[in-house]
Amino acid sequence: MDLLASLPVYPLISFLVLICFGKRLSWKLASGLSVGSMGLSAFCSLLLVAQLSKNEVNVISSHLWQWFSVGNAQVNVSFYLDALSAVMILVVSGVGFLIHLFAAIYMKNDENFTRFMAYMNLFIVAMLVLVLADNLVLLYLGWEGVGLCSFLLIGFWYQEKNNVLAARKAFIVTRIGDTAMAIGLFLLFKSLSSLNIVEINQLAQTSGEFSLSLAKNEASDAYWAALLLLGGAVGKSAQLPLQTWLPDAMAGPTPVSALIHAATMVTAGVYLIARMNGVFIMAPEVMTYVAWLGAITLLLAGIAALAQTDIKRVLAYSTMSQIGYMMLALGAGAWSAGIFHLMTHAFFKALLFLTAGAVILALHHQQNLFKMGGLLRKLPFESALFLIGLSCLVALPGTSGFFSKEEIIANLWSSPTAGASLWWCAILGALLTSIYSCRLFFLAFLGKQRFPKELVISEHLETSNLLRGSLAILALLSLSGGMFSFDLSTVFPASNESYLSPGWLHAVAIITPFIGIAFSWFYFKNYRSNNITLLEESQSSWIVFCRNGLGFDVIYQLIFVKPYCAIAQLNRRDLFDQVIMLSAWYIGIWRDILSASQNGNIRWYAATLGFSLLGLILVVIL
Amino acid sequence: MSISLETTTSVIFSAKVFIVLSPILLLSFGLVLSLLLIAWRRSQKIIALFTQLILMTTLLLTLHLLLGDILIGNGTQITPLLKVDRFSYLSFVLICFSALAVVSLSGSVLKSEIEVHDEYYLLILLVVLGAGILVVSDHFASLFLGFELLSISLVGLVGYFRDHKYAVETGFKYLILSASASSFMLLGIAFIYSQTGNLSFSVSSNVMPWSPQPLQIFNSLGILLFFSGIAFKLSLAPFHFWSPDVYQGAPTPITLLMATVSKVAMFTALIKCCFSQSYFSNENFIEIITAVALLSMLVGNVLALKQQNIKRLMAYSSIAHFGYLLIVLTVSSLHKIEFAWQGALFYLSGYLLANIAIFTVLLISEKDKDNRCVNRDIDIIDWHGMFWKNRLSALLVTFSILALAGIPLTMGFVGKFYLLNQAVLFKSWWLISGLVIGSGIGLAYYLPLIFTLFKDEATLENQVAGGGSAHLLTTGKQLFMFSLLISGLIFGIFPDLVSQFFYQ
Amino acid sequence: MSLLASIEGLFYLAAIIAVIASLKVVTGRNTIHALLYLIISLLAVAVCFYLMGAPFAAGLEVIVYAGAILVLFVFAVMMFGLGVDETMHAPQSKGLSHWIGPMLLASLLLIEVVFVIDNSELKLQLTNQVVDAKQVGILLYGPYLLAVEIASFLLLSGLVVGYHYAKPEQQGGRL
Amino acid sequence: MMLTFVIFGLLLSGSLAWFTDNKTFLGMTFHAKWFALVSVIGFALIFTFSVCLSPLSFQTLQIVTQVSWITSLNINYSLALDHLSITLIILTLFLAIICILVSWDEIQEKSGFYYFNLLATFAGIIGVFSAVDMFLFFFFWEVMLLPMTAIIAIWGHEKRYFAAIKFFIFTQVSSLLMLVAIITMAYIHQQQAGALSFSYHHWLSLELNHDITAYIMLGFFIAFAVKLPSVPLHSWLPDAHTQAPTAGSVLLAGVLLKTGAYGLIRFVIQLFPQASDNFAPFAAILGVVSILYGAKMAFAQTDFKRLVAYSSISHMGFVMLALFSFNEIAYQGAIVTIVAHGLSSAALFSLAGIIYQRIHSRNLSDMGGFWQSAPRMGGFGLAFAAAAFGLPGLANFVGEFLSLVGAFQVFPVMVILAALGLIGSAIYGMVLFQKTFQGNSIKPVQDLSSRELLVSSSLLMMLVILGLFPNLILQFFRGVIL
Amino acid sequence: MTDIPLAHVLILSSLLFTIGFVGVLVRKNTLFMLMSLEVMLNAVGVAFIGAGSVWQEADGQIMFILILTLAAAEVAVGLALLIRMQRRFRTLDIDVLSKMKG
Repeated sequence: MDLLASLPVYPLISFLVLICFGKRLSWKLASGLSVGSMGLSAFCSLLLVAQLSKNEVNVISSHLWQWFSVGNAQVNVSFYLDALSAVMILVVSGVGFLIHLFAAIYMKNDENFTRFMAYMNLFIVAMLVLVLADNLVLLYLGWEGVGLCSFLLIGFWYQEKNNVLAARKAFIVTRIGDTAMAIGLFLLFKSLSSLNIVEINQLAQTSGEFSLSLAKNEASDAYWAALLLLGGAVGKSAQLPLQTWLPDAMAGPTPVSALIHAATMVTAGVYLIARMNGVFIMAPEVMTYVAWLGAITLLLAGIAALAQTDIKRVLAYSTMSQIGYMMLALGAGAWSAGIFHLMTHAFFKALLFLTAGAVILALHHQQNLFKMGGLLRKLPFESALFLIGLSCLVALPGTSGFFSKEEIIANLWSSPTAGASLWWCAILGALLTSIYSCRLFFLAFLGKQRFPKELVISEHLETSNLLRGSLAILALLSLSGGMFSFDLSTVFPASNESYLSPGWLHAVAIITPFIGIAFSWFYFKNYRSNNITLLEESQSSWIVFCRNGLGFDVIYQLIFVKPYCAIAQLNRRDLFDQVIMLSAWYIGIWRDILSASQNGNIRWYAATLGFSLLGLILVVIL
Repeated sequence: MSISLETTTSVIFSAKVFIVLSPILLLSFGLVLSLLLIAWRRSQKIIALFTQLILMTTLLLTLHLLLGDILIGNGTQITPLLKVDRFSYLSFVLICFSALAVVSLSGSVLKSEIEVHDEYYLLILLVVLGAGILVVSDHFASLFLGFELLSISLVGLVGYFRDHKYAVETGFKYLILSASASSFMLLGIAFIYSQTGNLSFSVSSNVMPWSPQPLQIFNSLGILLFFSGIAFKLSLAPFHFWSPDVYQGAPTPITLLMATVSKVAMFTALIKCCFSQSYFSNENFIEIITAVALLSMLVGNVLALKQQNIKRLMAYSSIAHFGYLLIVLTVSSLHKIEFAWQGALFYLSGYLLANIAIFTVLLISEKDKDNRCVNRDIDIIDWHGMFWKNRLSALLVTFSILALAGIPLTMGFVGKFYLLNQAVLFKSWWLISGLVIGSGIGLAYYLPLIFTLFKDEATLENQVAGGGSAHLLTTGKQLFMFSLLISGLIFGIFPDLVSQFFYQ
Repeated sequence: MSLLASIEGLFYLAAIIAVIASLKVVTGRNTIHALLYLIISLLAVAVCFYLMGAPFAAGLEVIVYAGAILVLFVFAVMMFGLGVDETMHAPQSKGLSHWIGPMLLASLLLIEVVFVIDNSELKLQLTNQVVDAKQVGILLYGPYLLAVEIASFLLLSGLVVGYHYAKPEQQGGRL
Repeated sequence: MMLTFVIFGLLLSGSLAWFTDNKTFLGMTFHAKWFALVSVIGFALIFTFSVCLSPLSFQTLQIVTQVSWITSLNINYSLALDHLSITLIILTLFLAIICILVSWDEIQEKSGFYYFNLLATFAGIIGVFSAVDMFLFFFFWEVMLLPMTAIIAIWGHEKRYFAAIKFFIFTQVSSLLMLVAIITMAYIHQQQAGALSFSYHHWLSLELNHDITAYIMLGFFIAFAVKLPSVPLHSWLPDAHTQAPTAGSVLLAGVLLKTGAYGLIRFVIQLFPQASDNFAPFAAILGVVSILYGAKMAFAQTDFKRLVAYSSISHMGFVMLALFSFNEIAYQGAIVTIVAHGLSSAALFSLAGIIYQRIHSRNLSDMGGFWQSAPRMGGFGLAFAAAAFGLPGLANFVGEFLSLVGAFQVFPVMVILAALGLIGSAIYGMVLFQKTFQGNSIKPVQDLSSRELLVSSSLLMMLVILGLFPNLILQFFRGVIL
Repeated sequence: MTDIPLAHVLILSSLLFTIGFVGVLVRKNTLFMLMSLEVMLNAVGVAFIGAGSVWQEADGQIMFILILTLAAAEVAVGLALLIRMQRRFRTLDIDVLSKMKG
């Protein structure tokens, strides 16, 4: 059993054990098992990456068994590791491990602890399958698997109605994207008659009729395939127009938000596009769409983040906008930059979420920013970590976020599929990012303390140390993440890294965050002032509009959900059934008429003799 | 004229004729004997036994003739009036069998009354005689005589229990309606005769020099009137109105008699007439047949829906069944007649078995607690949950109803299969669709009846000896029912056993 | 010719009488009158028979039909004193309202039949050769022998049924 | 010969179970359920082994029994097997065991007669899957109907009589159309080959170029479309499924619907390639409509079983679409879908039965939060719902994926429409699962008993195994030319 | 050769027949119904005799004789029933005999 194949197996085993004997295990055993298995797979992935970088082989693959075969194309259960998936497994298993560690303590007192850990393990399994899959069907398996896990984890506290609804929403919205992706798969198979990722990427380049459009003003298969795949990506990683599920997904426990809705799953869409770069390159228009989608999401999410009151929702929107950056990068053809940002973002966003979780835990599950304040003094350690995270988020020079974001922005200006306008969008996004980050920080950590109760200082020392330890590692990663260098040139085509762009761009890009900070330092004065005891979030309709995610939910409710339910209600008792029953009713009427004619009167009966003769003679005559 | 004269001299006194005709002769002889018997001593037991004896011997004699080779070939003409062939005797076997069943079932009904019932058995014998004449008749005169013999005796039987509340009504309904129907038929015969100049079937009608085209409109008017008389007897829609009332009013065995003997006889006569005159080549006639058949299928089934009284239900369902059966009249050519006969006979025998079975159970359930037969209306509710009390009779009923509905494992299915074959051969898609729709509607009342048998006895009230509890059954009766069940099953699964006998 | 003409004249005359008489039968109130009218129409029909060259049938018509069968009616009427039709005085049967429907139906039927009859180029004429009793007898006791037997059974059954219905209850089984 | 033995053995043991129920012979009391269980398992083993050991390769249709039955019409009692029928028969026998286990405690009164009907139904279904004389086929087709109707009508729920009658009339009328078609084929054979024949193999050699062929094909098609069922002929199904007892629903959804699919494959498509090819677009449209309409109606329901019933309409739509795209991939997909849906819907219905035994209601609004008190049940519920909406890794996914991929080669647009069904299925799956097991718990229910655990886990195991190793089935259906 | 066309005879018979039929339809009195039946049968007889004399055969007359026997039997039965009715219902109104329906 080779190393690569064993990667998802450890979490799987732990999942099975937990789900079967969950009730009987003590906390120590359960957490030990799940975290241990994660550690094991993280270790294995490190080894694998080491192999990959050490010797010259740039691909490791392992074939388990043939799943099924579509026509002549084999669909195997087999894994494939190259630089790209190496980055991903590092992120998944590494960050995953840390978050498991955190979660083991964070969820310790929950009655369904084992079930929680089991889901987390299952998620990791699905995620690893997703990134390691060597064909699109297997990838789809992982894809749906992570969707299911996110559904389960969002609805983990299933007693509350809202969580249930949020979970349903998340699943169904992403499912829409998945369906688009499935259709894309059909199309790819039809035109390339293969489902293996590597083959597809090659065939897409070579086979002529794939890229060139059949007729004038008719799009090519490549165009449609790329578009459909983009649909899948958009659904998973919460980009326009399918972004609405992410903020609600914050209903889940905080580690879940950290792991699934910040670090790993939501970036699967980015991974998919990067994976299928061969197809996307054949469809430049779609690349442009990707870029634009990213940019718009980036801006809208930033604006929405400005108006949030729930700390986790702020982070959710920022996640959305950061993924917007990645999309932008991919659209611009800056593949490696996008992936790089994916990694760094995973680090610091996980850090942010976990820290926020710690804060929330300390505040008796108080998530409202306006009920916080002044935590800097109460929880210095957490606040420091949070600050680090934020600085990465706003890309202060030296932090990991800085490197990745700069690389993205640098590539935009001169990219054939992006261009200057998108560059400006990115800059504007950076500005927004810094502003909402400052607002968040001021509200939560500066200013006067606005919560009534006393904080809980986490009781057991060793557990709290563990918790803090995991946070610290994450902080370290997110600070130093920029130093990691990997070349994805084996995976991606040489992107046009031609810096013909004017020199002042860099300066602007670096300056932008500071402008934002400075602006908010003055604009949010009373958020940080120490003498205002309570702040009321302004209820101006504009703010509320932004807070509710710029009204997308309302529109979708109006356009899709309401009509569907309406039709369903309207036709609950099956139209066709009604029609068929109508005929039965009709026969019933005839039955009544005829049985009325059986009135027992002899003379009438004799008359009917005459009538029937009359009729039959007419039949004869005519 | 000339034909008839030479038949007088040559055929009428030959020994072959006596042998061939022996069943009918035996029957009539037995009739006279039983008259003498009555004159000698009036005892119900004796007369009943004697009647059964006569019927049995007639049955055996007919079977013997059938198995012998005397009936091979296309029939022996006995005077212009009668013509005996295999098929007519086959249906005569069916008639005798069902008459036997009727007689053996009647005992319990008659026991309840005080007087001695000689007329009853006499009349049954007369009915059978009329039926016998009908099936061998080859001439309008004999047909009409048989018809009337049948009707008049039945008039006597349907109102037999004179003090029963329905007796007079039933009798009058049957008398007046059948009399007017038969006068219609006679008028038709008269028209035909005035046109073709002969009253015999087997002289084919298109050899006559007088009428240029074989069947012109006036002649088909005659045929129509004639057919309407028979249709009345077969209670085909739209001549069906009398049948539910008379079925309901008549004593149950007599209802069975009407449902089986008279219908089989009339239908046989109809087939013989049509085939020998080759009416099926007349598109007018085919139109009429199709119209009547469709009407009967639909009307019969629709009327039976939601019908509570079981006798009426049976009446309606029999209307539908003879509608189906009319399909055999639409034969494409003369050499398909064999097949048509086979289908008709098979269907009839399946129908016969089912009816006998159902009416047997009906009779049982008419009995009240102390096993006296009160001649009362049986509604479906009285059969509520029969299965859990009296498994045998419930199974019998279920099976027979399935047979009527034409579900496999039963003869009814095979019969329907024959009919469909016929219809497909003739490409009469109208009839086929009528059959399909009709049996679709039919299920809507057959199934509830079956389900009633299976309902829980828990929800049972107002149920007078609901469907005759088992302990009331004599072993003989049980044996009879069991044999009915088994024979139905066997013939349903191995129809060859019957159809081989039809072919030979 | 004149003789023949007169034969036809007689025929049509008798026919008209028969029709009118039977109309009176159907519409009459008094039972006895109706019966007498019936007898008249039967006699008229007998005349027609004679003119159509069937003297034997005519004779039977007079003897059996008018002489025997209708006498049965008269007996019945006398036994129960059914002088006038009491049902005619039933409230809902006042006036001719309940005649209209049946008349309409019947007349339609008649029209259809007549239409058919003279639309179907019926060239046949009656002949004036007489089919006398001898021929009838030969035929009746030749080929139709069995018919006679069956007819006897028919009469028997009529007898039995009539007896069964008409016998009084009290004297149970005894004849 | 062995097949005949199995069929009639089932019938015989059924009647034995009926007569010996709760009777005591030589000290031991017989119980119909034990009798039925043992005999069914026995026959399943016998069948499996005899197929495995038989020298014939069932790549093509192999006649295993032929006896002359009705000589006057040249009708034979002839059974044949190929991989398709073997697969379906094994599925039937497996589900037969499930059915008996499911109705273990549910059926208390009249159990003897119940098990007789159950086994008779199995016998009929196996006959349908193996008969190659069309008269015989029709015979079994009807025979399987009777006990099924009895099961619905006697042991069903509140509106059982109506449901049973509806079910019976739909099937009967449509199958009469089929009978007419069969007879017409027989006479066409008489015209061409001289002799009347109802044999499937003889019919394959007919050349059908008359215009009437289309109508004959329709006669078959309608009968099978009713059984499948396909919109708009589906409306018997929700009632029947809802009113039937648990085992009845399992049987209906698991196997009875499959006879329709089987008929489409074996008769409509293979007997009338030309006609059905012309008809394919309409059939595909029907399939798509069934998929979408079924999904939508399922979402609208408040009755657990009714919801599942409509979902199976939707799934069978995939089969229809796949079959009529005449494509090997799609054909394989259809096969897998047939088996997978047999398992998953059976699982969901047994779950419904389990819940009904607990709370005596099928209404979703009476359910909720069962996970609290019955986590095992919840887990299985989730798994089965996931199977219903085609989660990869479970059998249904393979089937639907293959069907759609295959059909996409032929009808791209319709497949895109059909793919919307995936969303619809996700919606109703979610509704089903969440309304039952999530939300705040109304009343605690007792968790799965060991027997129920056995049933559910065996079904789930089959689903997972077929989901990960579909080649176990697919290997038999390679290179089928349609 | 008289020239009474057969058509006229037939028309006469159908005329009589119709009259009888009307009688059956409209008269509530059982006795009158029976008489109307007689009229109908008689009409049929006319038709037969006419046909017979066209073909110069005795068959027509024989049929007429048979009809005569039928009429006799019918009348016997009918009057017997009428007696029963009179005894039982004390009326001859046929409409009282409509208990069975549906």
